[in-house]
Amino acid sequence: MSAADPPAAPPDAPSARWSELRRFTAARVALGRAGNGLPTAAHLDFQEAHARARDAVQSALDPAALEAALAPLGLPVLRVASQAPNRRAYLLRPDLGRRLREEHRALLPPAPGSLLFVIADGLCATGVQAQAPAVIGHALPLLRQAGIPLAPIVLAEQARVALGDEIGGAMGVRLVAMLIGERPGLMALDSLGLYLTHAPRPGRSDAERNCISNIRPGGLSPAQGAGKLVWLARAALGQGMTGVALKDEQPRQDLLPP
Amino acid sequence: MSAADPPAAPPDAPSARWSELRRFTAARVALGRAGNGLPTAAHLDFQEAHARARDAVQSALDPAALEAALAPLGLPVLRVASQAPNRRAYLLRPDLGRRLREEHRALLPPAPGSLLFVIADGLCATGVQAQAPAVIGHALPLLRQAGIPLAPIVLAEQARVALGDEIGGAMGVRLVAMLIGERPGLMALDSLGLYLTHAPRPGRSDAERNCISNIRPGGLSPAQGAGKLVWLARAALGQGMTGVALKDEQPRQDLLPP
Amino acid sequence: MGFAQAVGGTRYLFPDLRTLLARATPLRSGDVLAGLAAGSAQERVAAQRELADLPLRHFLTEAVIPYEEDEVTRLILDRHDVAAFAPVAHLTVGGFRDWLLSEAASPAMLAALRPGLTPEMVAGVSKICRLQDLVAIAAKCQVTTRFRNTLGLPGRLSIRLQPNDPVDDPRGVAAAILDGLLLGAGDAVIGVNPATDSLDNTLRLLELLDAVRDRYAIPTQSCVLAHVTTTLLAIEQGAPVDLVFQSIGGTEATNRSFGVSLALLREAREAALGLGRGSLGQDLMYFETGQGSALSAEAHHGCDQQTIEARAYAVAREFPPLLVNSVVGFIGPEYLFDGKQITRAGLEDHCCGKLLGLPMGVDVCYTNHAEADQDDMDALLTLLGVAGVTYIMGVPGADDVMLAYQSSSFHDGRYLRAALGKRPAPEFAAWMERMGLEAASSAGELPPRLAPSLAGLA
Amino acid sequence: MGFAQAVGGTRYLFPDLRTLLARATPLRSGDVLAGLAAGSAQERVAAQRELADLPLRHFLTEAVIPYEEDEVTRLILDRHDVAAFAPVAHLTVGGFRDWLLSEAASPAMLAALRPGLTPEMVAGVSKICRLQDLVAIAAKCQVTTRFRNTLGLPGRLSIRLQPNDPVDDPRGVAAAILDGLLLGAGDAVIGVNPATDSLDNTLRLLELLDAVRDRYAIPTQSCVLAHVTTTLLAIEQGAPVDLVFQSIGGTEATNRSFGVSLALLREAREAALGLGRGSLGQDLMYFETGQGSALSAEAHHGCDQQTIEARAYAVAREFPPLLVNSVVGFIGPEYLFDGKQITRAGLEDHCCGKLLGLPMGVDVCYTNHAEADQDDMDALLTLLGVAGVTYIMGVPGADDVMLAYQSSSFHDGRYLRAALGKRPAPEFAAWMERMGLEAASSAGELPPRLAPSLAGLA
Ligand code: B12
Ligand code: B12
Repeated sequence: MSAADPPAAPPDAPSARWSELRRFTAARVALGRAGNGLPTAAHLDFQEAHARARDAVQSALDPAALEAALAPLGLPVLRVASQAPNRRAYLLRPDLGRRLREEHRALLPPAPGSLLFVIADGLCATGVQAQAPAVIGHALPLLRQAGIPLAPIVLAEQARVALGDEIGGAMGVRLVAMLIGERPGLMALDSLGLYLTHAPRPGRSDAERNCISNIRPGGLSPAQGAGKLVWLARAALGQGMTGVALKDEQPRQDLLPP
Repeated sequence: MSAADPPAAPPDAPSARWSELRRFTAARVALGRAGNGLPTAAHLDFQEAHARARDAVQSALDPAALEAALAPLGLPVLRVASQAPNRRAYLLRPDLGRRLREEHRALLPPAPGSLLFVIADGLCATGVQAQAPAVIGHALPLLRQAGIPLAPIVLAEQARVALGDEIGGAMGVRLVAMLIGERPGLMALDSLGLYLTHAPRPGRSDAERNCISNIRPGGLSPAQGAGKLVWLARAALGQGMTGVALKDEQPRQDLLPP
Repeated sequence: MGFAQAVGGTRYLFPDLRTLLARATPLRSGDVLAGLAAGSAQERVAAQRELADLPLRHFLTEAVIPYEEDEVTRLILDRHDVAAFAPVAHLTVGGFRDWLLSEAASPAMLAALRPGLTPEMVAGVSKICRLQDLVAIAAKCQVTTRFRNTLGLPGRLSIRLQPNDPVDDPRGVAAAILDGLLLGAGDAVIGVNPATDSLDNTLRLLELLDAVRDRYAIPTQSCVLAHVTTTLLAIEQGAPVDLVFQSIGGTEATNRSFGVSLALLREAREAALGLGRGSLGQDLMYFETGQGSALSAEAHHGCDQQTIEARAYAVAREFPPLLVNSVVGFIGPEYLFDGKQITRAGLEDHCCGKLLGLPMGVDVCYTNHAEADQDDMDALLTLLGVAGVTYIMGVPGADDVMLAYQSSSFHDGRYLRAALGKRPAPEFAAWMERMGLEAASSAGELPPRLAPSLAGLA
Repeated sequence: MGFAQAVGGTRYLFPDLRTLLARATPLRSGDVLAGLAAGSAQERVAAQRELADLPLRHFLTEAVIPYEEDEVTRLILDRHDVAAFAPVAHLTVGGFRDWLLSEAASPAMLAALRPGLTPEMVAGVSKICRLQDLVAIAAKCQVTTRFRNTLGLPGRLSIRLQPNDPVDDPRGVAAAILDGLLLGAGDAVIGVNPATDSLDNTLRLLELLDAVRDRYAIPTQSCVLAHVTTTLLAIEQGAPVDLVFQSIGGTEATNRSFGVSLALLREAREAALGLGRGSLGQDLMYFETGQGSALSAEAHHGCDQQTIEARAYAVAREFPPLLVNSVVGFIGPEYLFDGKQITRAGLEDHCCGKLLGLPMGVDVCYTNHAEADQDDMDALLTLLGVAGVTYIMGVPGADDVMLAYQSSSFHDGRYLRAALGKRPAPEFAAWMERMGLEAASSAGELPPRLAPSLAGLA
């Protein structure tokens, strides 16, 4: 059938309610319309969500709580920060968010050949706090099973993705997995991103990492994220690289929501 | 001739050059056009003027220099300030610019029945600095001649027009003449406004004052401003009021540029 | 009674309607200055939600300024037309917004509704509108007025030619007028702000404007924007007064601080009507308004500045005006801090004025102490054009050398007309054609029929 | 050699062309972050004056990034067409601005000029343009492209339907597609950003989109915005790839950080051309760009972000694209701080892209860490509409639940079309008519021919 043909649908079938679409997605579908505009209720919902998301950008890690949550995993936990002195500087100076505070370098022990987890606030700390321990919790047994040695976990504040390069480089690890707060959306104030980089060192480009995104309720579960991570980590160690050339070829069914 | 008739002008007369218009005004006439837009040269002139005018808003009075300039006039000079602590507060809190700093009230001597000059920075101090002494200098002999008693001159910083009400009220004067920096324009960074208020006291409205505006090079000369002021002051004392009901009926020829 | 609404786990209280309206207003410096703004984005949303649920009828029972204290409140309530209100009487503010955006709200419906709307209703609904809503709703409102030409027709955009001079030098004024005419400005009015408020000076300017208009046979009207009391004196003296100008505000006390009252405005209008100078119509009042003037005069009664501004439109529509103009960025950053606030306020004012039936222009402008620049003005200008603004200002090179602020230029008028395919008022467009202005300006010439000598320039 | 210009009594020095361009750029956070912005408004004006006096020819002799170091520079200079450049070869940058605004610069002249212009020339001239100039110039540039429909015709406004889902759930994607179609979006492309970059996932999404398009017989094209290397693999596997998407930047090193090169893009384009899927034309590349990405990758070579952005358009036009899109507010406040900076950048990008001959869309958007809101978007949206933007994004309720940012909504598309009297691409408009979408959406229904079951929703 060519695109110019009339639709194959039964033209005399009953119309479906627009609102039915809401069953299939959390996106803002079937809002109706007031003329061409958004109906008042939907408009005000949006305004409220925006007010909240703006606040979420200001959220901070609670390192003590994180340490407590990580304790059962049995890995040492270290705490560092980037050179961004505060939230405003963090937002406007990503360069500072990518550099380790001088005095924190000495805190980092060598861990050659291992896989390093860095847990970082990124653009919104709420999701990190909730999901990072769960992701690591699911990943650890699988990684240990695969014989991949593990570095101490590093908690990093006011951090950008590339801060993992400096931390991982300093520790001499083979892989760094950066668990970082993605920017908050109107719908999700708690989304975690995971960036995996082979042989990290300052200067790595984003083409040399892989990404697992949207780990959150309504997105990937921590278990799914951990599964993907382990798959990628094994492939990365096998091929000696991460990045565009390393394709995620994990079987697709894992991606589908349960 | 009705408006629908064709213009009376000789339709076969030669066209005048657009640029001729520049002879008659300092306004930005005869700029030409690039399509519908401003030609580049005129556009950049405008941008430069705007950059300068923005700086002018930050200009401050030089009270010492003013005192020196006023010394020959033989009147005592006092210095006060409004409650606006700095320029930004001044711009955003006109209420503070209208209130005298508590501790400065005591500096003000009673001067019942007299005419008080207040010299204030207003929105741009450059013109005040240059023109206020000249205006007062021209006005004094005429005021003395008219037998109008004079209060000490008050210099006021971070001041709005209505600050004169509180100052004048505290001193018990009959008339306050506020010489204040008008907001800077692209063309004139040095324009002085003069606001005359009878029986000043907090709460006077702008309907109860008279205004002489645009005292500056290219506007009214200090002598012309002073002439108008004295005319209005005499009329105000005669009728016992200032404001919308007191019309400036000084003969018109004074207004024409020489 | 009061209002309450919970958002994000906090319950926000609003003791009365005027507080609710103030808290629901998008952020602007003047409301912060007055201590009336919402304390956070969440409080603002709470107020907007509560406002959206408020029945429109409520505005007829709770006045934001007491009836007894304020003649503007009395005007608003006494003039309210219950029959005209009927089609929306069952709606909440939120439902009213939906209705305004809907196809049901046709230009004809909107016109019929006007006497049923109060300023506070339209201010309320504007507070829960996005910019695009303010544009879309305003674009459906058609308001046509007439004096010597026809203003406000669909597809038209008019321009006030504002030829101010720092000393009211007739030659300076005339030169600016010619500049503007050449570039297509002047169909709304040729209107000078006199630097001096003297009667003599006003008379001289009135004569100049009338002579220029007459000699070039321009189908337009002129105005000297003196205080209304001065204009009244000029009328008494037989001066050629087309339009009566006055700045007005939305409370009795604001108007008092401007030296005016409803009675004075009525008197002035009647005096001017007596001159019978309009050829196509007798809409001859010209009002200027602008958010902030009430607060500046401490005459705002605890109301936010946009609500008060809308109330000024009730004053304006009482005296069928030819032109109304919100001078939105004119006063300064204490009321509208930056380009963003000026833009929002300009579109609110335009939309509210149009809903109430006024021939709204907007002075797209800023002062040098505000955080704004030409880019901000281009944005507001374009938005207003799409919203169908009746007219804008035209100032040589955007720089008013007497009032010390930047407004739209003659060039801006050309840009906007070209970008949106709008034309001047029909009578004026035909005159421009006859005069051959387009070819002349591109050749750098004033055409023979626009000879400067006729305006006293030689 | 260097440049110098005095303003306000100070003499400002600019060591080279790239510094001059950077200092002449209107203020934005990214250039401040890079240490390249002018230190004051006066320095900016000085740079603009100096830039305005610079002959356009100079851009052919001084590269902002050395020819030897950068394949994008080589592309720009090697492809420069001296004959096409001739009509403006004698002009300075300032004179070029005047010419662009003039009647002489007709749509046909502008089209013929494209191969003679370099990105740096258009970036330079845009820096001395006001918003209204950027609107007026862009509105004169006509760029038409074709795959399964015709995009960019005068009076048309197209919309990319962006039905993203946080887990690429086919049902979520399909529901968003139906929502968008019902509201008139999708004529530019139905394009999903995959949450996961796996080949399997990409194949599944490609099949879904193709099936939906086919079953509803929509005269449009689809795209999965995976990395180009993934798309290449998909083509190899025989997947129904209409368009090849890739993010690109204006320097070789930026592209390297994105994992691409000119050779790779060429290879991908040829692979897709081989599929021969376009019915009306074979414009099948889809590029996204956006100020800031080069600096973010430390690949900006001391150039300001807008100049680099314009250079990305040289990359884009090398591979005749169906669509190019500046994701202007997408990255964050470190590059464009607030609504004002986003607005300016969006209009610059649109104008520069159009001058270089690209079918420019703009992602009218912001993130929650930027100082912007829906009002800012409404303003930019409207300005772009007046400027004749080829297409905008359409996201359910303006909220992208996967990319976590706010873009234009399907409703915004309707607003803009209605406000400016624009229509969708002709083939798509006819399809909408046939499907009876207008009546259905106002009744709250999906018409029978848009049955959800056909998209796998039941
Ligand atoms: C800003 C302004 C306004 C604002 C004032 C609000 C505010 N908060 O600022 C608004 C728009 C409300 C306004 C209104 C009017 N204005 Co006015 N305004 C100005 C302007 C552009 C700048 C003033 C300035 O820089 N002041 C300096 C700062 C530091 O003072 P401020 O304390 O911050 O502001 C106070 C004064 O500006 C005062 N004020 C403003 N206008 C007027 C007018 C008169 C007659 C008086 C006595 C006081 C006054 O009100 C402010 C608040 O108290 C001047 C032009 C100029 N180049 O100066 C015209 C100007 C002063 N205004 C003028 C006029 C005529 C009026 C109106 C009478 C117009 C009318 N027909 O209704 C009205 C009513 C004024 C009144 N009685 O209240 C004339 C005065 C002519 C004259 N020589 O008498 C001027 C010179 C402009 C003009 N030529 O048209 N104005
Ligand atoms: C912002 C962003 C970008 C920006 C990054 C620039 C910047 N300075 O921020 C731009 C527009 C340039 C971009 C480009 C691309 N992106 Co992107 N991006 C995002 C986004 C929306 C937010 C990221 C975030 O919040 N990071 C957290 C903060 C704290 O980190 P940061 O250090 O400030 O930012 C760094 C990372 O964001 C990283 N980054 C951004 N995108 C990508 C993509 C990949 C594959 C990698 C490894 C890194 C990476 O670059 C930034 C600078 O170092 C995410 C979606 C999401 N919900 O997270 C998609 C996302 C990460 N990007 C994605 C993709 C596919 C791309 C592209 C490959 C698209 C393409 N076909 O070219 C390109 C190229 C990326 C590269 N190799 O550099 C996918 C990744 C899918 C996956 N699972 O692999 C995501 C999940 C969105 C999507 N589904 O389409 N992106």
